[in-house]
Amino acid sequence: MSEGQEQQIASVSSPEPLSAELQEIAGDLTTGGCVRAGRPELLTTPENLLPLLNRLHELPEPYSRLTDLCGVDWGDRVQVVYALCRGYGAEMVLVKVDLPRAQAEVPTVTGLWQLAFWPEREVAEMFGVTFVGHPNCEHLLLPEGFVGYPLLKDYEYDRSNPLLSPDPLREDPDAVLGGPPSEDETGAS
Amino acid sequence: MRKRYGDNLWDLLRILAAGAWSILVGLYITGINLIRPGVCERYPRRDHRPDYQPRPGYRGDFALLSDPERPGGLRCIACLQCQNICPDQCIHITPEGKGKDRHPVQFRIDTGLCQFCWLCVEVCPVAAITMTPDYETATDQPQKLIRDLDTLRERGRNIPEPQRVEPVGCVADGGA
Amino acid sequence: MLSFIANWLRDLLTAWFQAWHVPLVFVDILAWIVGGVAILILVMVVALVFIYLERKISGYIQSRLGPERVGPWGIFQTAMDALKLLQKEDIVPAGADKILHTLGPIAFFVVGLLGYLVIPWEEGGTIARMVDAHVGVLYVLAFGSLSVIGILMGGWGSNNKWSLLGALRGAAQMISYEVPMLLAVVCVVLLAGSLSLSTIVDQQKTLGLLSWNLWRPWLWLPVILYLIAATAEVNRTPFDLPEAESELVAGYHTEYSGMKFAFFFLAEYGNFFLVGLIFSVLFLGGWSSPFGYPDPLRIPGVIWLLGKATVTVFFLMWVRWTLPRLRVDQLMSLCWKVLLPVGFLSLLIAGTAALYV
Amino acid sequence: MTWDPTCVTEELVVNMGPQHPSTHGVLRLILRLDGERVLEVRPDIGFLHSSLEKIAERLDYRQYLPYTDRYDYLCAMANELAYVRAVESLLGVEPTPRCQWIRVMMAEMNRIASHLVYYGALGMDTGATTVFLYCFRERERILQLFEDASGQRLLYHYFRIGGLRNDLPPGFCEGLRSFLDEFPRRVAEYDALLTRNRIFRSRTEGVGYLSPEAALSYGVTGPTLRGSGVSYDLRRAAPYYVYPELEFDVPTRPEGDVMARHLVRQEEMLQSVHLLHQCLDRLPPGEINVKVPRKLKPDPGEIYVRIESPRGELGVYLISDGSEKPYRLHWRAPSFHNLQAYPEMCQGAYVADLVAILGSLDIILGDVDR
Repeated sequence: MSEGQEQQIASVSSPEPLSAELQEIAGDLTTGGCVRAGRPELLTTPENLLPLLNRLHELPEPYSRLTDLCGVDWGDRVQVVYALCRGYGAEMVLVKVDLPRAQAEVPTVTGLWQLAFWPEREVAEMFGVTFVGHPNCEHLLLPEGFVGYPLLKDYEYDRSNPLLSPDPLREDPDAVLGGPPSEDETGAS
Repeated sequence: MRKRYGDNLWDLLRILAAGAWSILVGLYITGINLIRPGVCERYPRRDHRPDYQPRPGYRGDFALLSDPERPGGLRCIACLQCQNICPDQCIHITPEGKGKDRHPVQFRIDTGLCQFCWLCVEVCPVAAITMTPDYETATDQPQKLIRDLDTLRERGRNIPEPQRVEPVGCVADGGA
Repeated sequence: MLSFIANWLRDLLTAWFQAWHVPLVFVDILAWIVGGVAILILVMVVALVFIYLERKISGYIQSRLGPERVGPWGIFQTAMDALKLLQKEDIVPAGADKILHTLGPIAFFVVGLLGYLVIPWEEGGTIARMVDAHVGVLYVLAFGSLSVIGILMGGWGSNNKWSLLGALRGAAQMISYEVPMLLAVVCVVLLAGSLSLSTIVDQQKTLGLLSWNLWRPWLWLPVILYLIAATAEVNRTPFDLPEAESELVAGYHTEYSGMKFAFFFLAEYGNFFLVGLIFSVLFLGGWSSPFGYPDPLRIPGVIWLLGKATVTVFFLMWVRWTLPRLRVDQLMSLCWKVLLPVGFLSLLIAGTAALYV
Repeated sequence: MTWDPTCVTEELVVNMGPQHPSTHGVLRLILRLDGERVLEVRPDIGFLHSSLEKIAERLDYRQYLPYTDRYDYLCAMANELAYVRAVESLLGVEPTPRCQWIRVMMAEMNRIASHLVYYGALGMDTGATTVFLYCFRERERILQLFEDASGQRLLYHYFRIGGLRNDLPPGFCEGLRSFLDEFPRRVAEYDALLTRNRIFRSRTEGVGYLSPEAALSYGVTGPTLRGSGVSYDLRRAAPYYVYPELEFDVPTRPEGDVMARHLVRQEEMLQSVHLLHQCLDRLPPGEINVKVPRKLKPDPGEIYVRIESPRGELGVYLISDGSEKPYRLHWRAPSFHNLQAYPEMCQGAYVADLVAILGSLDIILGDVDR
């Protein structure tokens, strides 16, 4: 049985060591790596990211297809996760780049895959990561002029932000509705 | 890539004939459907069809089931489990009393926020809250979307048996 | 029947006017006004009825019910919609050319009405009789093609890019499809030897159903040609590009609301019915009864004409709710590369037939 | 054609959307037009952004489940499936066999329902309004079955972590079987009415070409990718639940145009019928739920789960920090990535083609914006 079903049931919290193949080709470019639930994960640094991706691309059976790109906020650092697939198959490796919160910069991968354009913009606006070399890194999902990075853990919902119009009914129903509803006002049965 | 029409006469005639035929087939199908009885039915507005019932199990407006033996006349023990599990925080309960006498003095559900996910019904340990098949809840005033204790009690009075589905996995015992 | 009423009215008026020493020219003026108002009312009623029918038929074709809330079977639905449109605010977009924006629907509506003047409602029952006797066909075609001006005015005057696109599409389409339509009509004219619609009907009345132009094999191509070109002329699916709602929002009438929109809408259905009327006149024997001449059933000719036009309109509605829409380049290549050669071919066939049959 | 140098044409910049009849939601396309020709398309998204990923961090695992319905509202079962599978994998829970079969069944029914909406909407986009209603007529029968099972017609909340809301109601299998018996005939009807129609064919053939290389580079998945000739289906490539035991084809077309994607979806509906017949025949009896703790606290860890939703590869990247709430949840939304390839497909298109190509992508804006 192939990669998808199998070992997900096996504990996802107890990683196993990397396979020899990946260890060999990626060892010097990674700062860590493991196999979790049958899926290899490689941890790398921003400088080593592009060389690592290129090396994965040059394997006999290359991890040549980027399928997903997302960010994770770990409090002290921001992580960008690249999910790569092997050929037309579903075998997948996760490449993770740790970035310091203060200076979150990572080279763009838009030169390698067209897919990266939008997800990188999304990660940039949601996590405050700068993708060096991205041709057009303006807001994608959020409105222009939006301040703050909403998917960071310490993001505070800014009530004064006019771009975030809160639902007044939800904020303070009594003020909108004028006190608790009376008998005849509540829904008819 | 685009097809060019009229490149050669024979092709053109063939395309025209096939095209005309496909159009006739289409006309035949719509014609058949014109004669076939329609499948739509009139929207069952309450004032038109008061006896209409949606399909069994439909999750509609809320009700609190009554129990004349208990204080407040309700089964509800105001344990606040529904209030806690509600993903939209649209349930607000003001409990009163201790132990066996605990009951809600106010029970407000803002159906405008509610997404009718059934979690509150599932989590209720005494099967006090339920959803009726009442589907006509649209209104033009937001305050009419808020159900309070009396409305919910009144609705529950007409329900003889709690409308409940079989127990589900996520309310099984065990764990923390 | 119509001419009987008209003559009776005319005699009555003449008698009164003579009694009161009013110049008799006013009788003619009055008659024109009455005729115009009658046509206006007819178009209004026809539009309301056909909008209702269209909704109902599309409903049944699509397994739906169609309108059914207002009145029994929803028959007052369109009337209520018209009332609603009357009440609505008339919005003129900022930056619009107010004059053109207002004139557009009016021009479209008026031009749509004019075609009705030469329709032979029954034997000798044409309002603009003198026009019809000489150039009825030409008149209808000429005014039919004028409606593009209303569309252009509305689309340009709205100051909206979608409207502009729609209007330009409309102009291109209506001018192009004018040509094959003309060729189709000329075939009939060739055979009838007259430009008068009444004469064309007279020629088809003798044997009732059997003498219809529709049954003449050398006119089959013009029949198809006319139906296609006329559908394009009135901008209905598969040729509804000027208002293609999935592409251009609502095309040239995107920015219209209220009464002006109602004018566009009414005129569209007025034009649509006019197509049905002309088709019945050209190919289905117009006011003549399908059972021979004079009508053994003694049903007034106007009823036959309206009935035949309704059947035509029903067919076009059926087509509308079946077919997808063409793309603009395909529309043009269909017109110039297919319909135009076919039109010349049918002209050749009809001419030969006129000579030898 | 001779070109008159004195004739100056002006490029037209048009906003298509966010309120436009055929952008399938609130998508804004900034078009640069030269007459009817499209010079450039720039999609502007985010109008339906609902912070689904942030909401997950504020709710516990169970509470978040109804929200998954809301994000790609045409295939809520597929979203629930992906999420439930991710959480169950984190917890180390395996659903019972019957539950797995029912989940697959529901996902396939939802695939048919979703493709029917696509089918009708493409007809609508090209101007054939009737087929839309016919598709909805058939979809209605699936929705009724869903309503019987889950109590709702669109946003089901039928799957639960560890099982299902309830077992299949009485009469469900019979109803489904009668639907399945009739449905292929209906598909043949749509085929004759729309797909074989000459006008529709000329509107879709050769329009919106996407090469397999570009498709892979853009991360396009699902029927859109298979319409470009790449046979990649997660039900085959990384089968989950009972798919390895089921027999089905992965339809592909090499043309890469709107018609190819259309035919792939049409064929996929029939394949789903085939799958559902097998599910009905082999549905095992037994329990549907496994016991899971009342408070869900998975061990710290992470999981990336992918399933084949009607729109393509739907991924859930779920990180647990050991608390009751997900630490991070990321959706790999198929429509999001598919839409990115849209400008590429629109090169040299007409305005009318834009709509057809967008229809053939089958995007759901809730899925694009999340």
